[in-house]
Amino acid sequence: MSVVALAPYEFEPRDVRENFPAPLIYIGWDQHQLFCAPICLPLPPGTPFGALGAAVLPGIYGFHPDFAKIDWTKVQWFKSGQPWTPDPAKSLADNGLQHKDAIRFRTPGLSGIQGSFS
Amino acid sequence: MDTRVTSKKLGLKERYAAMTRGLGWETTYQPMDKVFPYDKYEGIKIHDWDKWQDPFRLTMEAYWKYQGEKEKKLYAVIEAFAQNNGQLGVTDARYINALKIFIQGVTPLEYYAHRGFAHVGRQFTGEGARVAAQMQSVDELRHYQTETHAISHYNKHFNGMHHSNHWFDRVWYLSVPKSFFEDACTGGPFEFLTAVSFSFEYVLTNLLFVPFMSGAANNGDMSTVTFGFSAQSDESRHMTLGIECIKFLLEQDPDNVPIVQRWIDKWFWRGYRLLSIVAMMQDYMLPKRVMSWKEAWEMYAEESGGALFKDLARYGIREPAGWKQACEGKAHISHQTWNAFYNYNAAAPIHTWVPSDEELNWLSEKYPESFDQYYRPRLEHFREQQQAGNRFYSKTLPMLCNTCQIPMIFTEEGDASQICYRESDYKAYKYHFCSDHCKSIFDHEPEKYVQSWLPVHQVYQGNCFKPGTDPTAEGFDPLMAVLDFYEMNVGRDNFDFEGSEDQKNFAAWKGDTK
Amino acid sequence: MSDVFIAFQANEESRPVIDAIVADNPHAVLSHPTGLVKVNAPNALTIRRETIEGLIGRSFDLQQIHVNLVTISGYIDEDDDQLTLSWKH
Amino acid sequence: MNIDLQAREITPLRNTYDHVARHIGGDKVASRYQEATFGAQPMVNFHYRPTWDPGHELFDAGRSKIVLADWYVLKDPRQFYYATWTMTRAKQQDAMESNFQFVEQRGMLSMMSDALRDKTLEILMPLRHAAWGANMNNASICAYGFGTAFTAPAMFHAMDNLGVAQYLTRLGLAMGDAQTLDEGKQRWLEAPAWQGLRRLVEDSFVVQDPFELFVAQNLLIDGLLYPLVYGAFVDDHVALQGGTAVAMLTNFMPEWHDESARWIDAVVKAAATESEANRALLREWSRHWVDRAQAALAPIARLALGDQGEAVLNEAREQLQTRLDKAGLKA
Repeated sequence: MSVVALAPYEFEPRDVRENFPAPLIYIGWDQHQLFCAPICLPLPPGTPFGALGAAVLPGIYGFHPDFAKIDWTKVQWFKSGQPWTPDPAKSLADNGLQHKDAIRFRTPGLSGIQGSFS
Repeated sequence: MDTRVTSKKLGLKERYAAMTRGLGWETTYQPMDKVFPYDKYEGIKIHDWDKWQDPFRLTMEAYWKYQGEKEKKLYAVIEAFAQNNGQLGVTDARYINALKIFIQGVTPLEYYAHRGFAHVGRQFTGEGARVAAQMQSVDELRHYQTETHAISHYNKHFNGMHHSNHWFDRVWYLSVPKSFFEDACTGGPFEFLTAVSFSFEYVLTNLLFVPFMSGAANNGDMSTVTFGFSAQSDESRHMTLGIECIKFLLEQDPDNVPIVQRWIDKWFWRGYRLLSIVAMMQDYMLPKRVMSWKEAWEMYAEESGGALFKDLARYGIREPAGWKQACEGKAHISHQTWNAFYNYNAAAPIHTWVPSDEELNWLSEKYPESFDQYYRPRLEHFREQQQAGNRFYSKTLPMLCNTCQIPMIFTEEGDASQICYRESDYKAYKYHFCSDHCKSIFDHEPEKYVQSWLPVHQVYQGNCFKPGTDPTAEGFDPLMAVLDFYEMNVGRDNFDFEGSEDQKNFAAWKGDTK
Repeated sequence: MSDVFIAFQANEESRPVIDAIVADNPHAVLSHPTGLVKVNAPNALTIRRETIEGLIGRSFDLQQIHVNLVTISGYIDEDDDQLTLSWKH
Repeated sequence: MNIDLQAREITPLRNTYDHVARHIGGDKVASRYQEATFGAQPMVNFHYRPTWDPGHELFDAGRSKIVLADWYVLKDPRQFYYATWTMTRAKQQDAMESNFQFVEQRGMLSMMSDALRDKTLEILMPLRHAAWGANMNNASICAYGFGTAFTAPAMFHAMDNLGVAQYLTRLGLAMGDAQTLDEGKQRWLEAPAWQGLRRLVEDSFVVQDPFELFVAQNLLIDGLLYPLVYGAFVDDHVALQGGTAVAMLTNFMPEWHDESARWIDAVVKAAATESEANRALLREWSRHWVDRAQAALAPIARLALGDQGEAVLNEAREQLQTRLDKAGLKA
């Protein structure tokens, strides 16, 4: 479908890749809604995927008592809602991640504060 | 002289017709399409503007008279309130945060409505519709101004209100109401009317005003009660315009029905999302509670909305596409929204807190199906951590819905354990949404929503720092730079209520030294 | 059948209007949410000028109700003598 | 109850909103007009372009050729905000209501001669439509103008114009009936004497620049029309021939015109003061629209005042020129 307008109506999207220093990646931790929403981060495409769990996410999710219990080898990843198996040694780009991709992860056995999914 | 028989006094309807639609004419020196260029392109077909039913036939004489009376009463209360330091009469300084939400997020919408109705009040070809819209335009200006005046006294004594209009154009959560109303104002005149007069004023406005006003009444805030009820008396005129315009559009041509249905679907959902913040205010910010959001939703949306859509069925209009999801959400959205503000309170010029035990119990009682299972444990955990000196503030920006612009806090229908993610591909990029309905709004008009000024993305683009800021400088703190751009007083406008200046001042004024 | 409703600020000026509604609409149900008087009625409800005038002993312009009106639901039909709220179907 | 006065010594943290303070030279106690007006309009970070005007932002100073660093210099000397506006008008309406009662109870309108009555209706009834045109134009100025200081009074003015059209309607109904209004409309649409004015009004409907429209409608068209019609025709001509009642029933109009002229002149003056470019533009617009207005009103002046018409209109133009001079637009 298309917008109905009185005159030509086409604008450059405000969030094209070139407008950012690095591609945006969205990351969510399922069943841990103590963090109200997934997060948004500009991440250099060369960042190794494994650095997420090791370096990026601890500062973000470390507040949660479940975070320290995560076994990163058992984590289930989803990309655009589909199960997905990234290679931790490869970069974000080599794992196929592009500007504005959304990924989320599940941590089996961990279901939030008193099992509340928070 | 006696040849002039005094003519029969005209009735209200005829008199009003002479006072309004009798004034217009078909232009001939300039083509009508050039004089009224904007009310055709949306595809709405109008065959006979004379079928427009004027809602409440107020002439300017009567308008001035009754509105003047209302204003006299209202300003007497506002003045007395200020003279007597009425702010001391509120239940608790936490209550003031409801007013902060109001002046930051609602008052600017009155302003947009004012300008939007001036626009359609100029552009509709039908004179009756123009006059109704113009009257609403000037009413909405009234609301902007009376709210600004009534809250002015609070602004002198509490934080979080002093730069409300500046924040409205910049601060992350205020892009939700801002984008809502700009979406309506940038649509065509008929969409604007369907969005604002019908979907918002008629279907949802009771959910905005009644919770705020009864909340104010229960929490000792006479000033707000008075401006609220006074504004609401105009609102009933506006609601009448809303329902008359829908009826008019639907009766003019069957081809209008699917267009109007799509607008109702869109604007019901956008309005519902906008009201998340009211839901949160109602369940969390009122020290003395009136009714829960869920109860208000049942009373004002489910009951009267149900009656309305049953009635409109004869035109082939069904209830809005998101109706069922909205009704399901009544058990969740206030808790989910409060959590967003609790998380991001470092970047929001209001205060949040963990409710007291008594308040938590009230929420458990009002939300037996959701609160204990999903929401109470994390609030108690937050409290525990806070007491241990570890108050949680999220410092990483959230992912936003590209349509409603709310952080992606909402869960799947029927599964409150799972955040709802939806996405669309449009040209080279992905766009993300909090729900099926926000996605379908985008899919219908992608050219519009690729323009969304998403605050999170704008920060990352470097557009939310003051000129001269150097993000490469050593020790650069992006959050502080953004708060500087917002012109927030860090430590006074934001952070937890516990320990805030508002809390201390209020206690001192009340002579409460504990 | 659905309810229509109308609500006024609970104050002295609204009193005769409410009393007139109650007198003219035996099926109307009153409630008192904070600060308000709300009148619900199945399907339709009428406010009559004459009844109000009988109660206050002077003339009354129906448009005066605007000063204290808070909210309504239903379609409006209004002339100099009466104001009716109704659902048509 | 024991009131501890000590505890009630409360010092405010601030005097007004920051978006008001920056327009009044810092954090001072602000007037109601200032709080109601300054900084009210959203200014930046607009999300979507209007589908009805993709070439502009929703609020866009670029819709006018007038350039101002700060559109809030266009202050209203009357300091109208909604409450003062509506209470002022309510008071005027009270007076008008008394006038209507006075005139109607004494049957004053039926004491007028048929000729005078006919002449009065011939001139005043078509003007319902001119006032309605002014209403549309002021709604435009409010919708597409920039900055609340400029746009809010324009909406009040639009409603005032509607009030004028409705007072004229009420006058027509008091002097005649629904047909009286129809005859007036017929003249507006067809009578040769009125076509110049109708053309002028219709041409103003398609003016895109809100400031040009403001100058054309409020300063120049109405600046000539009101003195001619309500001053020369009603007050000096009709009233003196036994039509005092007509002057009473249109009393609002000249009073309102004088009051609102202060606002209009102040706005023009402030814009002209900002730059020579603005001043030149305003001069050009003034010249263009005043010539057209005078030409359009000439046949109506003749119709209303006969041979004196031309002289009276010239005099009105001279008075208007004095206003323009004071506003800094000396030719």
